[in-house]
Amino acid sequence: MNAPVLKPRQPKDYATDQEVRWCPGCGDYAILKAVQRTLADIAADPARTVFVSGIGCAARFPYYIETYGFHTIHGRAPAVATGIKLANPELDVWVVGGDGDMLSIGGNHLMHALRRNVDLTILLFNNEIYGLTKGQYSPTSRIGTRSPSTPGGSIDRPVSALRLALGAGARFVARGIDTQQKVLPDILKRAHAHKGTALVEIIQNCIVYNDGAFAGFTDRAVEADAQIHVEHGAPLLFGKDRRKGLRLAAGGLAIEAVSLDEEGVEEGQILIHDQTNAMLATLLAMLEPPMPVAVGVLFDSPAPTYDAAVRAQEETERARAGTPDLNALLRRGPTWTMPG
Amino acid sequence: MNAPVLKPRQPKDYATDQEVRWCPGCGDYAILKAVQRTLADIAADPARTVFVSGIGCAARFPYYIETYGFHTIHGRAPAVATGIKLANPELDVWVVGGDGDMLSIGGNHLMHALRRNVDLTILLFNNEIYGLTKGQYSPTSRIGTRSPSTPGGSIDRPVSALRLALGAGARFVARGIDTQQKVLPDILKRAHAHKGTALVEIIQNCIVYNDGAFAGFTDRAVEADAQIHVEHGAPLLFGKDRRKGLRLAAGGLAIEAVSLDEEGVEEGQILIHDQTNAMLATLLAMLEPPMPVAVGVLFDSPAPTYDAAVRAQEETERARAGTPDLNALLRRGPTWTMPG
Amino acid sequence: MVSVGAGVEIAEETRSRTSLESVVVRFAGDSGDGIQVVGGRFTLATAIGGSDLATFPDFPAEIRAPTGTTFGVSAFQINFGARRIRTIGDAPDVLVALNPAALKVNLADLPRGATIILDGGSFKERDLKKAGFAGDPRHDGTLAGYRVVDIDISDLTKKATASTGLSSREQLRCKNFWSLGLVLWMFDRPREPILAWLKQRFAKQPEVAEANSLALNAGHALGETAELGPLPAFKVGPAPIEAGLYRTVTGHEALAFGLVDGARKAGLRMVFCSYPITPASALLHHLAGMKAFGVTTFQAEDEIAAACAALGASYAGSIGVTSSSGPGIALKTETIGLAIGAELPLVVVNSQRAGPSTGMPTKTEQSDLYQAVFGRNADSPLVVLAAATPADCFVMAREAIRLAVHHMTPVMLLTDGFLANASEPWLIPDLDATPAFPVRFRAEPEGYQPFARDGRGVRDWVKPGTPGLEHRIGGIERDALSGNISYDPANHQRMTEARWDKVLAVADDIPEQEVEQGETSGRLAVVGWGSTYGPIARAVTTLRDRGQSVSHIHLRHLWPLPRNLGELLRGFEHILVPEMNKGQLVTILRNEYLVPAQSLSKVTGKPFTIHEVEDAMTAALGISS
Amino acid sequence: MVSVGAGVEIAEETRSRTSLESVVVRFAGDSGDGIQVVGGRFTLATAIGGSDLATFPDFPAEIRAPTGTTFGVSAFQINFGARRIRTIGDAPDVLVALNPAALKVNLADLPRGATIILDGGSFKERDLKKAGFAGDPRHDGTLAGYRVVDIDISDLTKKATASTGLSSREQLRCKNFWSLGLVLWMFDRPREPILAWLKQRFAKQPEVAEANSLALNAGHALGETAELGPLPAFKVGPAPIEAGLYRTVTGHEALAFGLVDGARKAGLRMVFCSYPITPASALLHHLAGMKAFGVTTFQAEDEIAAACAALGASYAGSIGVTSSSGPGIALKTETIGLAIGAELPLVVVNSQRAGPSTGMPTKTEQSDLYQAVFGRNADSPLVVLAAATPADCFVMAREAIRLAVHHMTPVMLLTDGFLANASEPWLIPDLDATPAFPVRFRAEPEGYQPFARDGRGVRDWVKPGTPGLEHRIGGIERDALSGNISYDPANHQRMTEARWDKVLAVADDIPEQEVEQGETSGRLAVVGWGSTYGPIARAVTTLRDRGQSVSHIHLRHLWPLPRNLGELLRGFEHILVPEMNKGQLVTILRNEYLVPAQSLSKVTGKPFTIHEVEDAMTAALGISS
Ligand SMILES: Cc1ncc(C[n+]2csc(CCOP(=O)(O)OP(=O)(O)O)c2C)c(N)n1
Ligand SMILES: Cc1ncc(C[n+]2csc(CCOP(=O)(O)OP(=O)(O)O)c2C)c(N)n1
Ligand code: SF4
Ligand code: SF4
Ligand SMILES: [Mg+2]
Ligand SMILES: [Mg+2]
Repeated sequence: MNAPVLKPRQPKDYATDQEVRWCPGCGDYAILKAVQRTLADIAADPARTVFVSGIGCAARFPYYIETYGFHTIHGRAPAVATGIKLANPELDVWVVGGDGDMLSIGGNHLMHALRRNVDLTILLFNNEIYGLTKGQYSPTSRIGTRSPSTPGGSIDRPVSALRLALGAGARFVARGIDTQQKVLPDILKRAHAHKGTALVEIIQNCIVYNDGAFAGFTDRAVEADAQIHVEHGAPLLFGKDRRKGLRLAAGGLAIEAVSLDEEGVEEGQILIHDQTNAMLATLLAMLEPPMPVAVGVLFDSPAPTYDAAVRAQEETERARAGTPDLNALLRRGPTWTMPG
Repeated sequence: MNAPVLKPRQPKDYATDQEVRWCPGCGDYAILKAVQRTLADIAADPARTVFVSGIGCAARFPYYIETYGFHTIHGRAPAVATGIKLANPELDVWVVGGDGDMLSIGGNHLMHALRRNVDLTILLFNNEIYGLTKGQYSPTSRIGTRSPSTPGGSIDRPVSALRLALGAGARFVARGIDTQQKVLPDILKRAHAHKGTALVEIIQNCIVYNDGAFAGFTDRAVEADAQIHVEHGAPLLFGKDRRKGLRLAAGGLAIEAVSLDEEGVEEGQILIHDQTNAMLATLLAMLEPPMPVAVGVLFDSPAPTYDAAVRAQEETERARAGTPDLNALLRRGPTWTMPG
Repeated sequence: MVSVGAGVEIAEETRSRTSLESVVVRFAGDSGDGIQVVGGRFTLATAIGGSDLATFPDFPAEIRAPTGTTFGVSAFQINFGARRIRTIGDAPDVLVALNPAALKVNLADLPRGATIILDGGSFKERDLKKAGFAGDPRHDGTLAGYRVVDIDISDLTKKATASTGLSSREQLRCKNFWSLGLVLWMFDRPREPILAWLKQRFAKQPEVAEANSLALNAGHALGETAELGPLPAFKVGPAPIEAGLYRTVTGHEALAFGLVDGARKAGLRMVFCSYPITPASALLHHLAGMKAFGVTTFQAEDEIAAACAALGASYAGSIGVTSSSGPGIALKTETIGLAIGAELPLVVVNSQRAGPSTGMPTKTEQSDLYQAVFGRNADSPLVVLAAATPADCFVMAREAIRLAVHHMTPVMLLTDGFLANASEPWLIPDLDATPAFPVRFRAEPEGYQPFARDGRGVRDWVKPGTPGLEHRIGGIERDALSGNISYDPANHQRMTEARWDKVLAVADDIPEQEVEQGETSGRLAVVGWGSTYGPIARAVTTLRDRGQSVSHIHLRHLWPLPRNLGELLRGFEHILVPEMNKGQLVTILRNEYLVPAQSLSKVTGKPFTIHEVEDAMTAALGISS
Repeated sequence: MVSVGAGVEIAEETRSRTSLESVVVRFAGDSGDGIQVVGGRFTLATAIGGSDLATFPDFPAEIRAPTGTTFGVSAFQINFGARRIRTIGDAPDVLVALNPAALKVNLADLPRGATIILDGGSFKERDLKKAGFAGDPRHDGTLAGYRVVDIDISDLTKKATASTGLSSREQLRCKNFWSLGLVLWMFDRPREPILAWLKQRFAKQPEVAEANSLALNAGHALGETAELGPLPAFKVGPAPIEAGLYRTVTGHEALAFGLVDGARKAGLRMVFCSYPITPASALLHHLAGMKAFGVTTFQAEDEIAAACAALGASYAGSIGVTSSSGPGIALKTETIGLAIGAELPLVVVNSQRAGPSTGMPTKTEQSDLYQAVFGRNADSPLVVLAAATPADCFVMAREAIRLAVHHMTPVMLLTDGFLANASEPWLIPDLDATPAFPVRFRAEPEGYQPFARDGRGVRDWVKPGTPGLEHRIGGIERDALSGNISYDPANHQRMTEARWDKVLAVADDIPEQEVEQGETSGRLAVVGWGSTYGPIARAVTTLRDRGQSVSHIHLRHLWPLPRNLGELLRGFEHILVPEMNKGQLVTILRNEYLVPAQSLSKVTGKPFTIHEVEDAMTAALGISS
């Protein structure tokens, strides 16, 4: 393994010569910026970095990142990425896709990548809609979503990407928001630093087909009360003056939002975020308005990665077998000689 | 809807003329018996009952049940079953498959059926192995499983069917054990009574390829201490004399097993099972040896079903549109007459 | 005198204008310019005038590209005439370009001599640069040889709408209707139906209706007064088309109507299961709006689930329909195999697009014929149909359901990106005039054998829920009677042949092949399928007009082939098969009939032009073109 | 004198026995009877005797059926002889039936006059009933016309092994070796290697080794002493086969070795990604045991993920290989389309089985040729190869890797359920004697264009990780040089043709078609592919021996076809194409060459017999069979 050449890099070093073709005002632009900033900050070696994606607006991402890139087929990016890591675990592999790509057609591959814990950084752009195919509802769309395929409103209950991921045994889940250019790169850096599958759900505004879907918690006016930024070891506080917080609900196994100004509420009751607690992460993942939406690293508890274990097993095998000699292997077991 | 004809039925009324072709001693026989008993107990109308399955040893099930049956393709039974319910919501649709069928190739369909809450009773026979294809490890196989495809032992972390289902938003999850002929039919009846997708994981011994995989908690000698049978409203007690129980662990977001005979443990601390609490269900689903394995209905919290909502929406539409007249529809909007 | 749907009557004008047999007009502008809207309105005005016509919208591949860029250009083409119109026209005679990018993108398609109507007001330096022009094409010779009508449409629109009190940006949004007004004048088409439509459409925003009307009238007035010097003015008379009530219809609208009518005629609920994909999604959208007609629509988690759910619906006694485009159809093939094995009806609509893989989703191609006929594991015959024109989609969709339910077989119906979006006038059929083809579900338990066959080789369809007919079916080989699992060698041979013969026997239930134009034998047969219908038909007419012995044979039933096709083809010296693929139908014809059919292949994502077909025909005939 | 692998020397016997040119023996019994084990041991003993041979195991479809049932019967057939053996034999000359069910199931295949060795001890009433016999076939005339050797093998086995102290059930388990002993005697085959093997195999259970050895010797002794009256005894001499070191190999073992050798010769790590499915799984199993050889194996969550992971591996610079059977291949087709579009190497192995849908997983068929050549959306050419025999799997697997990596294309390699499990003697190649074909990855940034092509139309392969060559590829149509997304019509035409031509150009890199047997022109060519090789070869030999002008042409490269094939075929009056499908290769030949090739179709899940091919040949020639 060659150590990456560490020279100072700029976000623009990671921009390709391709014209970026998302709709003007699309949240994807902001995410692109945050990723390019992240790559610069970690001084990613373009030669050893690969962006893999499925199909969708989000999935066009690799064409705009000056590294290796593979724009594959709808829903299959985690599977392709797994193969890349099996062939060469030293590559730094990022996977990008939308909510349709990763949770509808590709839900199973995502789940199995998480379960196996392949060392991938997965960015799921959740705009709660199918952008590229012109606005049909997606598995994250809320009930009642009117779309070309649901003119009377959708009726199926949406899935929560992060709750599902935790259910599948994910070891790292985080949530970021497209426009938060201060916060998002830090989350991405944390995801990248995690060995194993790291899933980041990025809330992304589709200005054309689902504009304002997240306004309820992303609007400047409400965000302080409508978001809770979680940090390991810090109390789960939110609100403009951080006078609100989360505490254990009576009976346990649940959390509730309280105001420190309420009668009977004390600072000491406020939960401290523990990123290694899967139950807490699940509860945080499930918070939705009117509860504050959790942003940041909800869960980070590394486990052995699949790709490393595969290689380790192969090494053991090689050590046991000695120099591999195929000619000899063919001749092992019963053979006989014909005199002709 | 015709009311089902209620005449007393026997389990054997639900047996077909087909020779049952599982390996002698396979746990599937016991499950077949329990299902036939269940059908008799609920006096299921064979004409209105459909068993749908994928492919695998488990999936041969429909051939042995004297109702309508459709043995489809690997992993897709939940999707086929969804279509059946869309066509005719009055059919009573059961879905049967193995851990490979439902969690490997079919994981996504299972997840989406659960999310949508289609009114299906899904039986997942978990033998932690691929039986029909002769013994490869499955997504539920434990790390280190030696199988034809993993001669050096498997390295990927298994998925928990029930935890995953809860992550996907399941409204009913339960666990049963093949050999428990007293317990299993009751669980199946509960699952069947639940409106919406009901998932029952049935622990099943594959005598040929994975014999004894569950002996650690199913053997007569250990079962009392190694299983906890949960019942809504009853304390979570287990052990031969029910002197062991589950209580909230310190911090409030976890549970622990305790003995009532221990110092400082009181009956009042023992958790009461609440089948409507998804967090408790998740914690129960995750219990594995040396903790007692949870058996029974872990979660049951009905929500509107997809198929009913679909029909309701169609009814609304029809009511709004009046008598549907396609000839008129074609003539709606701009038209003109050519004199020829 | 022609009368308009809502009872409007339009007086024929009698001014002197250049008479045209047919003309091709293309509107082009930025995605935000409302090109498709005016295209649609112009189409209607043209139709009301009695012309025959064909139209095609050309959306950008991007959802909404930055304003003024070439990849953000949206266009709408119409070919209309006083004769039968078969194609959208090889090249525009008139281009309306609302910004420089629209000019840039479309110029290459424009033959010298064509008329270009420009919004000169949008040719600012920044706009030109965005469009990739080095200089101003109006002044640097780029447009030499064209008839250029350079008007500051932006400015005139603003002036025309100033009275409305709308913002300047909102005023500018009306420039599409200003242009439409001018074009209406050029072709002597009525404004009234459009003014009426605007009122209705913007009933809740009367100021918008007003502004657009003002713009429309202003554009029209400019033509009349011709401040710029005389403008070209044409007259395109009514075409000799059948009498009756007409509407325009796109292929995907027609598909939706045809499927609903088919299900109705079969007496079945339809369960339509799909997963969005370009260009197939529109069918899902149309049907999702038709819930009142006994249609259930289901947006599945992927194409496999969509196909499986549709098959489940058919199993349960509805007609299951699934729809996708090539890559999605690829995912459905395993399920289609199950439908073949279980012998259940299923309709699979493939709106083909350019491939392989994701390919060019917004561009047309007809390269999935191999996939349709051969693209499954094992000996897996099914019925393959293809629609020829937008309106034909209606007929073939109904036909697909008829054959599926009466032969207990999956049917693959091929359309393509062109058919999906193109539109043409449609003589609205009286649905009650076509006979119904109701399905008879078996209900008698007596002697029921799930895989017993009737004389046509077709097994009974049984609805779960029927007492006494409980049975099991599946994907493992089935006993030829009971349907239970059978590994018996002779049974597999018998069942393989039964599946094969059953599909071949569909040939008894479809019309013999007719010759579209020309004699039933001769020097050259041009054999087409799908959306190549238009250019082939027109090219054959042209060569027949030149006295050549050529015929046009168009296949709608691609598998099984019509019984008489082999004999028919053997009557021709040369057989030319134009396809928007590398030669797929030609493979099937050569194999079936050992005739030396030759391929004419085009894979640019665009339909054949008439000239391309003509050239290949003259080459085959050995004459000069 | 022949020498055995481990240095054992065997003296040739010289007793007088009926000499046979070749003979077919089938062992049959309950799944639990250890039939496959004795089949394997007998094969080795036969091979050591210098005979040529072919074998085929016939497992029950059920994992482990109840004892004594017909559907629980396991069988093993061997054809061996003093001449080249090409098939497993049309019908057994000798059947060893260890229980009534085994007799019941196999009787239909047995020609009158054949020898049946029965374990009379297992013909109790209960056993007979379980097997579905009404009476005792030994006494009710059922076996009239056969040479029946009715021995209470159960009892004799127990007696022979009584001294071991094993339980009676364990003793009985040795009856397979008792029978083997008798058959060894019948065919004059050595016991020593088997006794040695037993010692080694049961090193940790010496009493089991001992018991089986005792049984083996007892069976053999019974032959010698012939307590039952004289037993048939034969002599099958050594076959005229090439000198050298041999082993037996099944098709799937050979595949595994060939893939590993191919990757080695290409200088690449192999990443093998699969999802279990019958009969393909064995390849996964073999390779999973070869991790030390630079092989990574990955059991994916489904076939789509397996194909995608393999493609990802190829993208990353390994050779990605994926393997399945028909229904699984159906699921991979979308991904294969991506490989075609991205122009990456990928090897796809299809172990065909009877279909459609789940079909008969354990039965053979070669009905996925359409799927291989045509079974994708769009114009999606790839290379298709097929192995002819178990040993040929080795060669063709290596060839698949060579063509994939040197032409940057997916290669589909077809085998089938028969080849997968059948075995034959294999002259073990010296792997170092075959030249390597190392891949050269591009590393020079200078002038790099991801889709620039060399003279053969092949683009460069670049390993991610290489500095300065960062680039993007994908499934949307790629610019002919940069690989960036392009919707340009001319570019799509160019790229479609480039993909087409690149695959056709593979014909320059494969051998011209040779004639397997016979002249290069004549009255009848029998054209085969895949596992029909054996019966066709033998049938052609027979008819040539009868003086007929017939030739055997066997295709290993199915797409593109060898350059000279058309010319070759045109040299024959008749062309007969036997296939275990409804006629798929015949479609391709008729289309490509317009030759009147005729199909001989068989779809019973079983290979052709020699006679079936012979009969079709004589019919084609118009002579009596
Ligand atoms: C196999 C297949 N099915 C369907 C499609 C069509 N398709 C492309 S992107 C997409 C969904 C896009 O939604 P999402 O993944 O949420 O991405 P977004 O565009 O919103 O970023 C679909 C259905 C396809 N390209 N391939
Ligand atoms: C598309 C497809 N892939 C693979 C298979 C092969 N296959 C049949 S069953 C099975 C898995 C069986 O395991 P499981 O679902 O756990 O059922 P079990 O046999 O253990 O009851 C597999 C891989 C198939 N039939 N079809
Ligand atoms: S459609 Fe939505 S997600 Fe796609 S580029 Fe446009 S704004 Fe972004
Ligand atoms: S293989 Fe296992 S699961 Fe399958 S029938 Fe046999 S014992 Fe049961
Ligand atoms: Mg989205
Ligand atoms: Mg299993």
